[in-house]
Amino acid sequence: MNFSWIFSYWPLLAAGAVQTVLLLVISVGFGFILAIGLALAQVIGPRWLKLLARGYCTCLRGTPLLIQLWLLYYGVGSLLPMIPGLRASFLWPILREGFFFAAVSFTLNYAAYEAEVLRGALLAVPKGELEAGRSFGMSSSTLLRRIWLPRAIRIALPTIAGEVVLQLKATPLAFTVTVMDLYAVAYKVRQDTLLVYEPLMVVTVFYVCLTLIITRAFKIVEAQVPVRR
Amino acid sequence: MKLFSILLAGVAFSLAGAASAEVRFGIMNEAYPSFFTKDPSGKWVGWEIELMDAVCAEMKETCSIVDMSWDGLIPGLEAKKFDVIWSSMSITDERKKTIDFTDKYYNTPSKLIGAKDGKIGAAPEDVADKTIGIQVSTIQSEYYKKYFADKASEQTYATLDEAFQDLAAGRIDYVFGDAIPLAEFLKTDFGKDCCEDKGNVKDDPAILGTGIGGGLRKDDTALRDKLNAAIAAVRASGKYAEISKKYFDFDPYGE
Amino acid sequence: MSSSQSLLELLSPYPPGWGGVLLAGALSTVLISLGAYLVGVVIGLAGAIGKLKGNRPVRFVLDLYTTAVRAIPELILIIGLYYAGTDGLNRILAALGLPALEINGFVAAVAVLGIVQGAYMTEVFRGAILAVPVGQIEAAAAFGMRPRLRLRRIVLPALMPNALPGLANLWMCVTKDSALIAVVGYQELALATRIAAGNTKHYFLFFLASAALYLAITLLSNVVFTALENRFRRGQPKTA
Amino acid sequence: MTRQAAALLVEDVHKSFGHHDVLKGVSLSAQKGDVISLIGSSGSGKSTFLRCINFLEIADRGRFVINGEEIRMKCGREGRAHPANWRQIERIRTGLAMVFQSFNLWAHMTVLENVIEAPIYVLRTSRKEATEQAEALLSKVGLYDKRHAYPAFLSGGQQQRASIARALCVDPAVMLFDEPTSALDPELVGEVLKVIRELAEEGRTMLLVTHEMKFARDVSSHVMFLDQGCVEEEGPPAQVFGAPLSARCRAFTGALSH
Repeated sequence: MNFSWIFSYWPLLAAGAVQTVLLLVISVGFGFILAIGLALAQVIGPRWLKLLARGYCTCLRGTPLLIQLWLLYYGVGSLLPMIPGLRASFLWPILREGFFFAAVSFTLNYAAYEAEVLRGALLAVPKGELEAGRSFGMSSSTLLRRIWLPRAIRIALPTIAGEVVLQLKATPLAFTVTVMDLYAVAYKVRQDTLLVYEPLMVVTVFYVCLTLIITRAFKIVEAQVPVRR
Repeated sequence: MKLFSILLAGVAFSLAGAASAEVRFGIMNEAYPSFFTKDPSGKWVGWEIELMDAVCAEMKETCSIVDMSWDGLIPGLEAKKFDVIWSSMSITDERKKTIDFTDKYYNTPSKLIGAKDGKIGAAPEDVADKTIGIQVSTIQSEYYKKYFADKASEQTYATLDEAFQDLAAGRIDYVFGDAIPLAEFLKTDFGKDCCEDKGNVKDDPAILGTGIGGGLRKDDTALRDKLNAAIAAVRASGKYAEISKKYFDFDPYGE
Repeated sequence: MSSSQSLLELLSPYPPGWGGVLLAGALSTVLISLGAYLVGVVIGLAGAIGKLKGNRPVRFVLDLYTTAVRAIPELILIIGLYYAGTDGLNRILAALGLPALEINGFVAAVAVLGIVQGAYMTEVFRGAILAVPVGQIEAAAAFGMRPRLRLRRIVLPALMPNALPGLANLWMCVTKDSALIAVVGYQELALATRIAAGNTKHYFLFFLASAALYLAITLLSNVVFTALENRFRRGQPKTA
Repeated sequence: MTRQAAALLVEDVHKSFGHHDVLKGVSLSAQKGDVISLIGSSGSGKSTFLRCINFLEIADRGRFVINGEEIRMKCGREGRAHPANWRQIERIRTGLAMVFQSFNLWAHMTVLENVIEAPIYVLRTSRKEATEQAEALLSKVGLYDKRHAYPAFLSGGQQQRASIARALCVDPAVMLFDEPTSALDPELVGEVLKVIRELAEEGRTMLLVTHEMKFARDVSSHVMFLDQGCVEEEGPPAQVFGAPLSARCRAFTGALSH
């Protein structure tokens, strides 16, 4: 076992860790917002919207994230230069980055999984509680905002915690599209030093720690909004 | 429990089979045009494959191909999944710490290609503030560290093919790599439209000069000697030139 | 590659079309998934019984196993197990004076994914066994059934309705996780796609085609699992 | 009166859960054809006693002779007894078919499959023979037309009758009934008691834990009243229900028969 490389690579490792966390936060954050829309569309939307949302979830849950990522980065990315003027525009510095594509595809994928969780949770909210809200004269949107959605999120919290951990575990895929996340740094170290196991071990420790932090954080949040099950 | 372990061992052996006597060549499992690529019927074709066949014929050995990801080649060799890395791998001092090499069987200068803008040049000042795509763990990666690192930024790729893809998409400004595959790319429809040759970089024999050879386990000296003899014989017999003519209009052996 | 080549020709199942490569890749994805799934079921059942009935060291090892697998990214597990696994096995064999084994990519892929599946299956089966009414197992004991017979005739069939949703989910996971095997270089659907796309430069087309193939596998599996669930739930009244 | 060898002889059974002594030396002997009812308030230990006879609970101490065969016990840790040979227990269990309070029919099998399961897989009867026997028994308990239904689709009374048929199908020397009607709705109790009464009249040897006092008085040849883990009173039903010697028994039977 040889860990001396850590001394020369630690700035890269730190930068990689930041990228990993950033990818996680962005995809979970935006994905969650998108998921609320998708879940609501499936539960209370008109028929065509229901079908659309369900189709979206089926497609994204039915194909590997890796393929979605490649489709977006190499597939769509290869079509982008055909749009005239795009390369000169202010958007290009973002659009040329693998990070952008990774963040987008992780967000879209996370939203599909999270929407399924939220859909179940929305349906699991006892009808009586909603009727109670209505009986106090709440409008549909107030009811949704004040009672239905918060209640559903509380029901779904333990599952969401699991989904976030799964999402963290999916982030290393970003390295296949040139994102220098933590795993990519380990990969680079492995290429440079030809050490197979040590870099993997170091980043593994990081992922395990992050998993523990996430589960702990969710435990704390869950404890603050007790749900009787 | 005992029955279970016997069964398990049986399954492991029947599926895996003991190591056989043939010489197994490890090749990267993705396209590296002109040198090796898989055709739609699943057959390996290319200059390096034909050379391998010629060398095997010379050694009077039966040879087989094991394909593996680029970064899995050295671990795969160590884990005895195959016996020789035959995958356009440059002979470097860093790699020599872990594995052994045959004599070189080809060598190419290193060059830069980039988007068409009419500015030709491959000196450090030409690439200032640009992004250069480089295949991970190559001699170019070492060269970059020494000459370009303080001026340009680097984007690493697992395969050159991905780098070409991003160059065509405009995500990077240059690709830095072995001259032959880069020139091949510029010949495709794809490369013709977007990119052009920016020229060879200034040579640094300490980094670039050692050429490409077959990678071997350090203790496998018998195979190394046999391969070296076979490579020399293939060159001497004119077979080498014959194969090269099919693919290139120059001699890839270099100096 | 000439650009005049129509997209349909590129997808044709016969060379020089790449459709055959994709289909072969899809077949090997399904085979790897099936193999890994079966390995996972065996590990999962053994693990669940170990967790419920085993002594303290057994339970500790199993807890460590399931926790580690669930906390470490699949990609790292697969790469780590792939290299460390074969390396370690050969070192053990060498220590025992046996010749080195050449583990082919298929076996390695199945083993690696199977170990990952096994951890999740352990939890699924543990929960499902706990959900079998104790009385039904007790009744089997009262009729003189030996533990192994009880497991085979009563516990396993009775836990299936509880385990099936989890098992179906894991099957969907393994078909998609098998795409990660591409990173260590076994040619299944994802890698076949990359090779086809790399050779033809039609990235969008081939990734879309391969996404369609994965989706087809998923949808077909859904049908199979729905049928299975109906079969195993035939003893249960339908609730809304 | 010439008495044959006892079908079931149990002596001095002790059982405790933690520090709580549930059984403090209970004995019982049943001749062939006896119907013995165990009565007593909840927590008196009667169900535990029944479960100890089938070794679903392991008694801490006690001697068990079933059909003339003595169960070999060995002394384990903390002075508790353990069966020396589980194979022997498994063999003997088939002679002691049990009917549970909550039926415990196997939910993944039809009624018929439930009944033929033990004959086929434990007694190694042929499937054909077991099926014929099972169909006869199901007709007897009035469930022949429900034989291909799954338990969850049956009423409680039907399930309990199915579980009685299941117990009968191993042709047991002694049948153990653990509160067979306690989990049933009142209107379904009658159909189950009717089946048990028929069995008693056929001369089956039975051990019956029950709260149905009137039924116990009618069918039993012998009644045992358990209280706090001891046999407080036992004897012919006329004595236990009509003129009990113990005050507790009097209070109990009095309280329940009105």
